[in-house]
Amino acid sequence: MPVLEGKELRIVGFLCNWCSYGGADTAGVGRFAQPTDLRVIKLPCTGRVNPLFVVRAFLNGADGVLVSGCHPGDCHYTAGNFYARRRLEVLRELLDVMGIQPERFHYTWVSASEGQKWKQVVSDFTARIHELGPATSFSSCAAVAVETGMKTAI
Amino acid sequence: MSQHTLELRKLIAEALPGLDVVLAWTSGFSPMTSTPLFIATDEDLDRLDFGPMHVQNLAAYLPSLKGRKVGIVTRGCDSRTIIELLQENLINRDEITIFGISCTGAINIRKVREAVGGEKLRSVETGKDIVSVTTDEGTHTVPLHNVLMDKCYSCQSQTPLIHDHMVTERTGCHLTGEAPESSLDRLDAMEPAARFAFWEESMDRCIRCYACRNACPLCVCKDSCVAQSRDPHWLDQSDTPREKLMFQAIHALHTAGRCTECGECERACPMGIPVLAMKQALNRRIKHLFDYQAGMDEESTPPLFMFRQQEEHIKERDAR
Amino acid sequence: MSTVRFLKARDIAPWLEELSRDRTVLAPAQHGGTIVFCEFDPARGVELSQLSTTPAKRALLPPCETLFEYETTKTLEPPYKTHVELRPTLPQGKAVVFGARPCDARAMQIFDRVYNGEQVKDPYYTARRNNATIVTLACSEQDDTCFCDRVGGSPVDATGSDVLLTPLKAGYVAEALTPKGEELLQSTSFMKAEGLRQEALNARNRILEHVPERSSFLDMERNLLSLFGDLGFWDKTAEACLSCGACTYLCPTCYCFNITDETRGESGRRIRTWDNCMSSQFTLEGSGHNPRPTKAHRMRNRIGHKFSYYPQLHDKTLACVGCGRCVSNCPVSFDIRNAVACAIQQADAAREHAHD
Amino acid sequence: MTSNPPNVYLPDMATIVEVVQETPAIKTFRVVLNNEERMRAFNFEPGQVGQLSVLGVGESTFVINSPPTRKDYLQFSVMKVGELTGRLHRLKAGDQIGVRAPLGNAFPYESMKGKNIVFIGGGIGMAPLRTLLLFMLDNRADYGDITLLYGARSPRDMAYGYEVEEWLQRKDMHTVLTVDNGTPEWKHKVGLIPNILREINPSPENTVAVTCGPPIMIKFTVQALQELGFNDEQVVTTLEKRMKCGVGICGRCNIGTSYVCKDGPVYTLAQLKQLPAEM
Repeated sequence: MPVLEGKELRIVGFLCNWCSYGGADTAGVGRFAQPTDLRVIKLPCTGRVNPLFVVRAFLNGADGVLVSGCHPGDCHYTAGNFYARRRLEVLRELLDVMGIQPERFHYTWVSASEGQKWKQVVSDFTARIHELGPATSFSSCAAVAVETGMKTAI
Repeated sequence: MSQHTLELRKLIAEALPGLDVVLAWTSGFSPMTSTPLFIATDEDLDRLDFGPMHVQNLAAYLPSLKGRKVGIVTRGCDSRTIIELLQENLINRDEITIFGISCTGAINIRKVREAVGGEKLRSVETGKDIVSVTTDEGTHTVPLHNVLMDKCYSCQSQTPLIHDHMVTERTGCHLTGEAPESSLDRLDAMEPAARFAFWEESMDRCIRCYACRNACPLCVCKDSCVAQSRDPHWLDQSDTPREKLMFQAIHALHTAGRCTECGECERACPMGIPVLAMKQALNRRIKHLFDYQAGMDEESTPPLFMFRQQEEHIKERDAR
Repeated sequence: MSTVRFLKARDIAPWLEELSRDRTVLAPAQHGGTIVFCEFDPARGVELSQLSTTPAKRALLPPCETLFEYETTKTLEPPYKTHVELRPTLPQGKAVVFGARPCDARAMQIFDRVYNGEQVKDPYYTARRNNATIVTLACSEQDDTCFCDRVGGSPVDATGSDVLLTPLKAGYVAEALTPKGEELLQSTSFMKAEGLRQEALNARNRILEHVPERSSFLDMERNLLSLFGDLGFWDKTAEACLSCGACTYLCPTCYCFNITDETRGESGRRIRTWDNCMSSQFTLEGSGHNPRPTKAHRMRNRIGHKFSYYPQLHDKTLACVGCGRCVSNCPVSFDIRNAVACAIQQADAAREHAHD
Repeated sequence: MTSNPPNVYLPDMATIVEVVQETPAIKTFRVVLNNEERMRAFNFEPGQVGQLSVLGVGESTFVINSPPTRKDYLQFSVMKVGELTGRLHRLKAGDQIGVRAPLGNAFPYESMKGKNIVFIGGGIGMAPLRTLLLFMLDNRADYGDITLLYGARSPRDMAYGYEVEEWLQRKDMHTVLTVDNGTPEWKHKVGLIPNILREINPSPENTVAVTCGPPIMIKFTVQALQELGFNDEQVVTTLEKRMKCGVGICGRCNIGTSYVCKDGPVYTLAQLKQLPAEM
């Protein structure tokens, strides 16, 4: 798939070191073409994903956030993804009430051998974010205007 | 003074010699306000008062008084906070003496002000089902049901779920019928972009006083809160809606599955920002996903401190 | 003789719009059930019916202000050298503060002694101060939390103002008190009204007649000192305090700030932001040592600063203007008036005891 | 437009010319202002402090511990305790640093002339004393007997080792070293500073004691000095407080009416006793 020339959106991916990062690697080694909007951050485990990482990413201007880890039952640390699943489900509601469309956030499980699945997840999620378009961002507020100094005298 | 209050004073007077301090309420600078009362002597006790205007959740002081023998006057909602604190081992049950009272609803003075169109309040008298409000412009009668604290509409019990002493129970409650529209209802009715804009505008007036945090009985790391930490640097000190909204997200997620919706965060906010709505939304989800409400059972584990291999209510989704 | 003009209530918004063309205009406006001092927005209008929730101080001390921007550049080849460029960002442009109350305006003079003193001049503050014109609205009455009269002010005090507005039927008598004030009153939004000078004075006197006789907090700065060794007193005073910053951030005279660096990549800015002496982090040192470790210490410093330290350093002027915002907005209804009255009483008792 | 006052918040950029690892936790930085004119004109008195900036991290206060009589560079010693000091410790010669100095008051070195001086320094508290000590040694004839009692937790925590050796050799001063925990190689005293001070038993006659160290050490040292007959005017100390603006505005370093950044950091015990107990 070609790069979306100049039209990339900002998608942040939090990937666990043991499964999904490996899966992404497998997809790369297999030369599966994927969209390039995703910026990957490697973490030891989805259990390390503080849901606030996701919130921070959105507030800093991400258009989509993807979390991917080992399949339930396959966690390298036994239970990290079980905790993550609960937290990330709850997170969806917070995003929603904050006015960040929950569809912009997705979590999934991809193992190190699932290069093809990884390609599918990235392609589907990127397509979804492109359908949604850029996320709502902060406009310049009165406070900002005051803070940056009074208007230059004419 | 009500019979109820007299009985409460008598109960406390009997127990006071064995306690370091008893937490209760008294009136603030006007009868429309209340302030926590720390009772150590009989003279302090003479100032105790209780009614629909006495609003603070006194359990917020308990963690900081750990190690002392503390008595606490407790309504149903406050008892949920105490239970949650016990669940998390933040306080010791044997150090606390609970004086239970049955509550008929607490008034949200901000709603009273709204109900009379923002006119300057002179006095507020509570009747059985109504509040009689005198303002600069005249006297208004407002149904009590419309001006209660948000938590009253999701009240689980008028009387505390745990107690050591109990003032004779009262029946009857100011709750009659459906809850009026809440901030969360209003947010639910909005499009996501409007919701985002709502928060941006609200956060624009946030002064970052952290009253929401400091009034929260479950925010127990106040003095080393990430809000002011440089390492990790979760928040920029810039006074922008972005950073201030981020703090609210931090507060909501740090109390997810623990928050009993006592509403102190929102009540304490001097800028009238409906910060409780975020926590209510999370609680709604947690109730649905895990069939759990915080502060109901001393023995249960908060849902985000545990997991099940098969989650009955979690449905995995596709990326598309 | 200073200029006197009349401003019809309905001419306020057009006048502020006119001023907004070449100045920043700050005025109180409704904002989600509170009244906030913010940049004038015709859509929001102006709210003058009650004392604003936030004070006017942000005109001179914004909640967040950039001191300078910095940028680090590194040479890519040996000898590797770093170069740091600093760009100060002094505020420019004129501002008008409309609808400050006498307490707000008086508070600005309290800042002046610190930020524009003989020894130190804060360049950011002085730039804003020199370019700001303060239009103050005299209060028609005191709220139950007001106590300006007990700290040296009054509901109609003109201290620190450039223009004083006195409410009369359907509008305001505007009196210029300084050359900056004179300049503003040249606008065609005002009507000529030299004859209303006396009427405005009468109106203000009627307001003053309603100010109750009550004990003053003036001249207590030395008496209070005797209480500063009694931490037990402060413990009791502060027991319900949540250590939040509602009181300090809403206080028109609280001026403490923090300085932090906020960086993105190789560049960033050094900012100063309002800070709160009631927070334990305020004085916490890198080593973990904290000179004001409990809320009792911090309450002592807060009350001490306003009613003893500042007046000792600055001609007995209290660093409290009695606006009552800290009282009406405190989540636990802490009443600084009671606390100070108790402190004075206790200090007097201690002194008498010492004399016995 | 009126002319702007000088910007008290804007640091001078400076280059670190040398870094000395004093102890495992203390490094000394020798810095030169980039603006040659400003460096030449730089004047200060012993005891004054400066704010060091690492841009992006922040600022913190340190005493200028080189004496005004030696002006090739300005020297600051930094103990690693927090975020900023941690970052400072990672800097090397050639790196850039911001300096706002001099700030605060100085030791009363004029009124100390003709008097005997007892220096009592604990740990990093030796840094401000070093300034005054070197200044006095450079103006040796102006002062009476000079005694130095310098203590640290262990021998390896003793800063300025290269100078301490010289001080021990000097005939015109009396140097006593002590550590809390000795080692077999340690040839000096072992014991807490206040106790060693009692052993030395300096006469309060025409003497000023200058002390600096951690709060707990100061507390007991002051007690010992009082036992030895020193009055409150004869005890001088220099304080450390969390500071931001450095010019008496921002309001966090005050002890009652006194702003440590501007009215301090040097106080006599008599002055401190007039202020609330918020050390």
